[in-house]
Amino acid sequence: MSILVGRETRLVVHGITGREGEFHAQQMQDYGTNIVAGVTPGKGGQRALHGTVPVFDTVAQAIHATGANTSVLYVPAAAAPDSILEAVTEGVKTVFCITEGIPALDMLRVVEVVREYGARLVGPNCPGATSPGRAKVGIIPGSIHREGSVGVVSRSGTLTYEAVQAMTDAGIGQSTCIGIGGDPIIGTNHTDVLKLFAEDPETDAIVLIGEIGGSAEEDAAAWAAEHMADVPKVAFIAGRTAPEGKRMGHAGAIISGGSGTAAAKVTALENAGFLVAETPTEIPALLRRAGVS
Amino acid sequence: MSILVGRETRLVVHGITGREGEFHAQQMQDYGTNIVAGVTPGKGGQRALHGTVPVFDTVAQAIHATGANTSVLYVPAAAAPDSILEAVTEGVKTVFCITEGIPALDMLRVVEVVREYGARLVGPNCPGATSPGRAKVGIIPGSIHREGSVGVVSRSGTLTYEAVQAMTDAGIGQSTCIGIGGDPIIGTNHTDVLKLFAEDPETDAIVLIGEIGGSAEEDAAAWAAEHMADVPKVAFIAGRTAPEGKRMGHAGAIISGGSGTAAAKVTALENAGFLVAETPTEIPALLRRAGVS
Amino acid sequence: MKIQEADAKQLLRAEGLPVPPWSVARSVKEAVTAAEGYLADGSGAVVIKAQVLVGGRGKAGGVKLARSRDEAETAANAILGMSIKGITVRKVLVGPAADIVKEFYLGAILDRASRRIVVMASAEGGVEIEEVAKRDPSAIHREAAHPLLGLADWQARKLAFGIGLAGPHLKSFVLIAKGLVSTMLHNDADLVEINPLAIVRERDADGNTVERVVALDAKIVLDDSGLPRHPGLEALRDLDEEDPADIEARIHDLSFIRLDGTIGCMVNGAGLAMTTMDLVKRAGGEPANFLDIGGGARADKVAAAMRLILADAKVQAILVNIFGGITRGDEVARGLIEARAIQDREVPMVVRIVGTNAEEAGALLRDARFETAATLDEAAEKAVAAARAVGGAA
Amino acid sequence: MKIQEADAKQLLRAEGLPVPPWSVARSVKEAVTAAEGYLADGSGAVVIKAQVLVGGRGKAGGVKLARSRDEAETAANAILGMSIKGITVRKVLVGPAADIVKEFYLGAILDRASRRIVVMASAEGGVEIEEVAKRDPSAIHREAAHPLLGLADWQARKLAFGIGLAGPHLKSFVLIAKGLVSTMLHNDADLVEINPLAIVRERDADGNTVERVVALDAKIVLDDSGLPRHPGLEALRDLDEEDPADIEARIHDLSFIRLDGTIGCMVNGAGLAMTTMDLVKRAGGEPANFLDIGGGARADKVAAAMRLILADAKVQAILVNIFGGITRGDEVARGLIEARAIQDREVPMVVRIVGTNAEEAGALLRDARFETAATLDEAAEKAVAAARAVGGAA
Repeated sequence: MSILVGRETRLVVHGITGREGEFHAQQMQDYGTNIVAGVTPGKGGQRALHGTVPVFDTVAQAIHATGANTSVLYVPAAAAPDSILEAVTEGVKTVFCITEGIPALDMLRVVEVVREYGARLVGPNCPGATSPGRAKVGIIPGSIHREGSVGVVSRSGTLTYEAVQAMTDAGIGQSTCIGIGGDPIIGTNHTDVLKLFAEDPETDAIVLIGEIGGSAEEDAAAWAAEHMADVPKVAFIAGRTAPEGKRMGHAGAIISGGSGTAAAKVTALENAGFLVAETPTEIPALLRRAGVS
Repeated sequence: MSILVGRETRLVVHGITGREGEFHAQQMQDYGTNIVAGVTPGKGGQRALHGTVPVFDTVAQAIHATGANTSVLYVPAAAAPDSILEAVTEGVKTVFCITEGIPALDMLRVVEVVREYGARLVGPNCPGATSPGRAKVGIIPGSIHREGSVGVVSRSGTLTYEAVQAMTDAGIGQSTCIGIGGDPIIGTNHTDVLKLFAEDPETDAIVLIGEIGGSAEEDAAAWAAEHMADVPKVAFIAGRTAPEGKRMGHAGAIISGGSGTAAAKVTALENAGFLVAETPTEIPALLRRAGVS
Repeated sequence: MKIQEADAKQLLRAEGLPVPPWSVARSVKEAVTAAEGYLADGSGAVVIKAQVLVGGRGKAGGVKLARSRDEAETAANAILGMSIKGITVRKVLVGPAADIVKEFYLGAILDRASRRIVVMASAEGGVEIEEVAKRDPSAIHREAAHPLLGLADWQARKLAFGIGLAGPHLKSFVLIAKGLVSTMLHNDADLVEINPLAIVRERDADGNTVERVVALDAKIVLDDSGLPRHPGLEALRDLDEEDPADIEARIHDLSFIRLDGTIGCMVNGAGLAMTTMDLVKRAGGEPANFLDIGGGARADKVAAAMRLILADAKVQAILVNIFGGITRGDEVARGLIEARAIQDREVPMVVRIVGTNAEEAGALLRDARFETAATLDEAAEKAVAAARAVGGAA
Repeated sequence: MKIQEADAKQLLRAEGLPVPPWSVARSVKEAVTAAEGYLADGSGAVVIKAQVLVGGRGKAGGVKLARSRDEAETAANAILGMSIKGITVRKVLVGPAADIVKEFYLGAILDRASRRIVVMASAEGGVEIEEVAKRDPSAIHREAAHPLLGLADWQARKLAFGIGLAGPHLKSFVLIAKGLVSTMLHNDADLVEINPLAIVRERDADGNTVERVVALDAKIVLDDSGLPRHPGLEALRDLDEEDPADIEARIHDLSFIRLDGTIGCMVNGAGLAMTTMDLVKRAGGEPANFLDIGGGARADKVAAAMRLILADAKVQAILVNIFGGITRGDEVARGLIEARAIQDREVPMVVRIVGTNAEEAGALLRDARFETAATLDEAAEKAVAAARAVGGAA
């Protein structure tokens, strides 16, 4: 098993005929991901990826013809909210939104509807997820992975690659690596992913990568302390030395209730039983110390 | 037991300081309904019904102070959608909206949010519900009832009174009588009420009163055929001789798919095991014939 | 409330939808002037359409093409003043005749069962959509708009692909379909219909032939309950076509529909009113009207209702059936007595009042020598018998 | 993007919210003219406020009252040109001084954790709301607006009752609170704040004293991602206050924040950029900036980033850290080589490129004699050492 993506993934690529979409679809297919369809309104009937993937005008057609169950979006910011809603309304249960630059208020509405339909949205502005040896959905380079049993969840893109590469170099493989995105409003947060890992029989340890700002890491720590007490847990927080107050307005600072600093997050994670790395390269050693073989 | 209203009802009356609200609140209290609070924004701190009921500015205050669990609305049409949303958002699980004249598109939005909160809305433009001997919520005259075990559900107001009076005169009592309202968009339909009656150990038979238009009665008949096969069922449909096409536009006629005539409804009900009365006064006799003692 | 085609088009245009120009003419002279203008602007022909709220004006000869000033005059002469389903045509819409490439149907309605706004599209436009629905239901494509978000782009696209309206017209269609729902939301409409929505050939500024998607006809039904918050829309009510009785009923907040029979009915509650009509019919009579005086009616409202019934010369007997809840029986009785005191003609009346203050009502009615009945069945039978006696005597 | 008070007030007014009049003056003369106008209209005094995007202008002396033309001139003279937190004041807002009865706080923000717009109100207005939050969290009342419906009347009323603003001002408050959220929705704002919202005493047309609720100050932060669909709002960007580096960074779509250290950093990805800064500090250095070149950066973007870093005279060494995913290492290497070819001054540079096309990048960098590093830790140490060498030499 793995979470969110795996051998059972039947992927539909939104925007497969665009430059980004085509490039990454090819990368995903090369990695072994089962891409069953593409969607580009107005280009239904074409075929993409050297004729291997049929393109449809609508998600409904794609699902009907191919049984697609997962969507990944490489569409412009102005079109992405509509594509997400099309996917979930038509019955797709897992949607990855790679697109960046979507207005936060659009996402506010989108996540509400996604919730109504009982679907899962990862992102927006996220690198996607890879279950090494099974499937990758998004833009994470396939080369950094190694099959294994550590679940990785992160707000960042390249920082995740850094951490995962370090693990792979040290011989520690991953069950699934997920980048949840750093936008203000995202569909899936750290805690949501921890819940999935907790249920996954093939995930034996977790790595949580966070950043300053907000309280998502603190919330995840609290959940893990209660529900993953016996699972080896390692974390890394970026931004220990970043100057405060560069983005948050008055009201934002109130809402976050004083939390959001790197120090607060590190303390919360340590109290919850995480070993917290000082650099991404320390992560493999801490995993070993926590009992990962 | 009974459904929707009963001895466990702790009622908050929205608009208790208005003419209608005060009159009917008094009637309900006289019947024995447990009115715990009134809500009129700006009149918090006053007391209503001869000082027996505290009035609050907000539903939150009313719930906090009195444990209210049911709302009934006697507020103007322009204010009713907001009051319904306040009630369900603050945690009221059952809301009766007596108010008439609410625009249908407002109700479209309201029922969506009511559903999100897992609450039940009866109405709008409905007479309410009475569980004889226990509580009455709304405007149904208390005098027409008799305690018993027949559940009554109806789209109409006075037609229901007619039917219930006939039952009472014939010595047949009711578990709960519910008027669901005849507006285009209502919170609870015939089928919803049948489901509640099916679960109620004190309801042994049902009377369904419908009207021409729409397909709610046909849907209820189909549900009852499957789930209430052994329950005595009597129905009455108003409008057998009403001329067609006086309200419905083209598209409406399409949506209803040819159903909606009295003949179609009577056939559907008979096929589902209902005895269908030709006049409201026939209902008691048909109940006896169906096995009600 | 139904509104006229020209008003519906105005609401669509206010929402940004493409609607070709039109003029409304109340006289042949106005119609001819408008036609001359369009013909002078380069239109090869104009279309002249009767403005009535009933359907079937095309079949009735209420829509004509004219290629010249004289043809326009003849057509306007023929249409203005004609009668369509009992309605006298008092105005026509004049506009340039479209060069139609293909017609579609597009409509949005409030669907009770699903509690959604449903948008429907069909490649078979310009014909009665019920016909299409009966003949080939699969020819109608449907999308339910989210109650809080309206119609999404992807839903509009799905409809477009469904009816084969893709390619260069896809974007226009998406804007029109979304605008249809916005029109509904912004005006509290129950129904907004464009039939036909058409691809038409036009000449652009450079004289080149271009195709675009436009609304050639429009139908809007407004939600009466929404009217109070759209004061501007109340002004679109077409009193020309309203029966004076309908206007009177609306003023007094009575729900009234005139029918063909001889037994006038006055009832509180729509369901009970229909039931009363059913029982009149069952007793061998024919109801002259549906009349619901609503809940809590006072004496003056009852008197107004009585005037409405008596204004119908066909009425030979009156059945009053009141189950008092909010409505107080004695108020109704007083209204009846008041009304009879000033009425022009004598019509037998059977009154049944039960429920709230029924005893007081009974006393008042007995004193005023009204004929009463205890049950609804009895009341219906007595009223039918009374009408027969009058009818026989007449 | 933060916008100036006057622009924020304009957006509130466009939404129908009550905002007293104001003028923006860029010179003492303009300020005096505006002040004279308000004083002549019957205001006993005017308020003159520095228009800067940083907080704390009141404490810095950037807000002054004036009761006469001369006082206004003195005040405008004092404020225009003064420096507040490093920003030179180039314009002032002039308006009639309000006769304040009571001040409140009202703000709406986008709350990440609850994924809602949260509206906050407090009876303690006119002061820093963080202070209130720290001292007495219960003094702040909160309501989360429904994401699809906005703030409901009942929620606005609840806030009003919570802060004791009831009675005659209840309706005004409800409209203002709802308008606050509409302002947010219509402009894609992350934050809309009125502090203070005030009950003020005014004279009506008949000279009677009346009270009303008005927005005396306004703060709006716009969502940068929403700007493309509000072309009019982009014009509100105050270039007066922007560092030329910020403008340059925005043009090239770079995320750049200047800091106080000596090690210039160029990284792809915000998380990795912060981590790189952390490791510079851990190695004993101080980062000169945060700079995220984003995903898929091409050579020209890399060159622009390098110019930005070098424009900072404090920079003594540069650390380039790229983990190629979408970004191709060879493109970055080419950009670095291009940038170095035309740069004015020599600064030691340590480059670490891994991931996509890292090998090609390595070859290019070796040929161009760049100092490279294999790991991030190593790169940080080398950069800090290089800066020390330069700093020691200087």
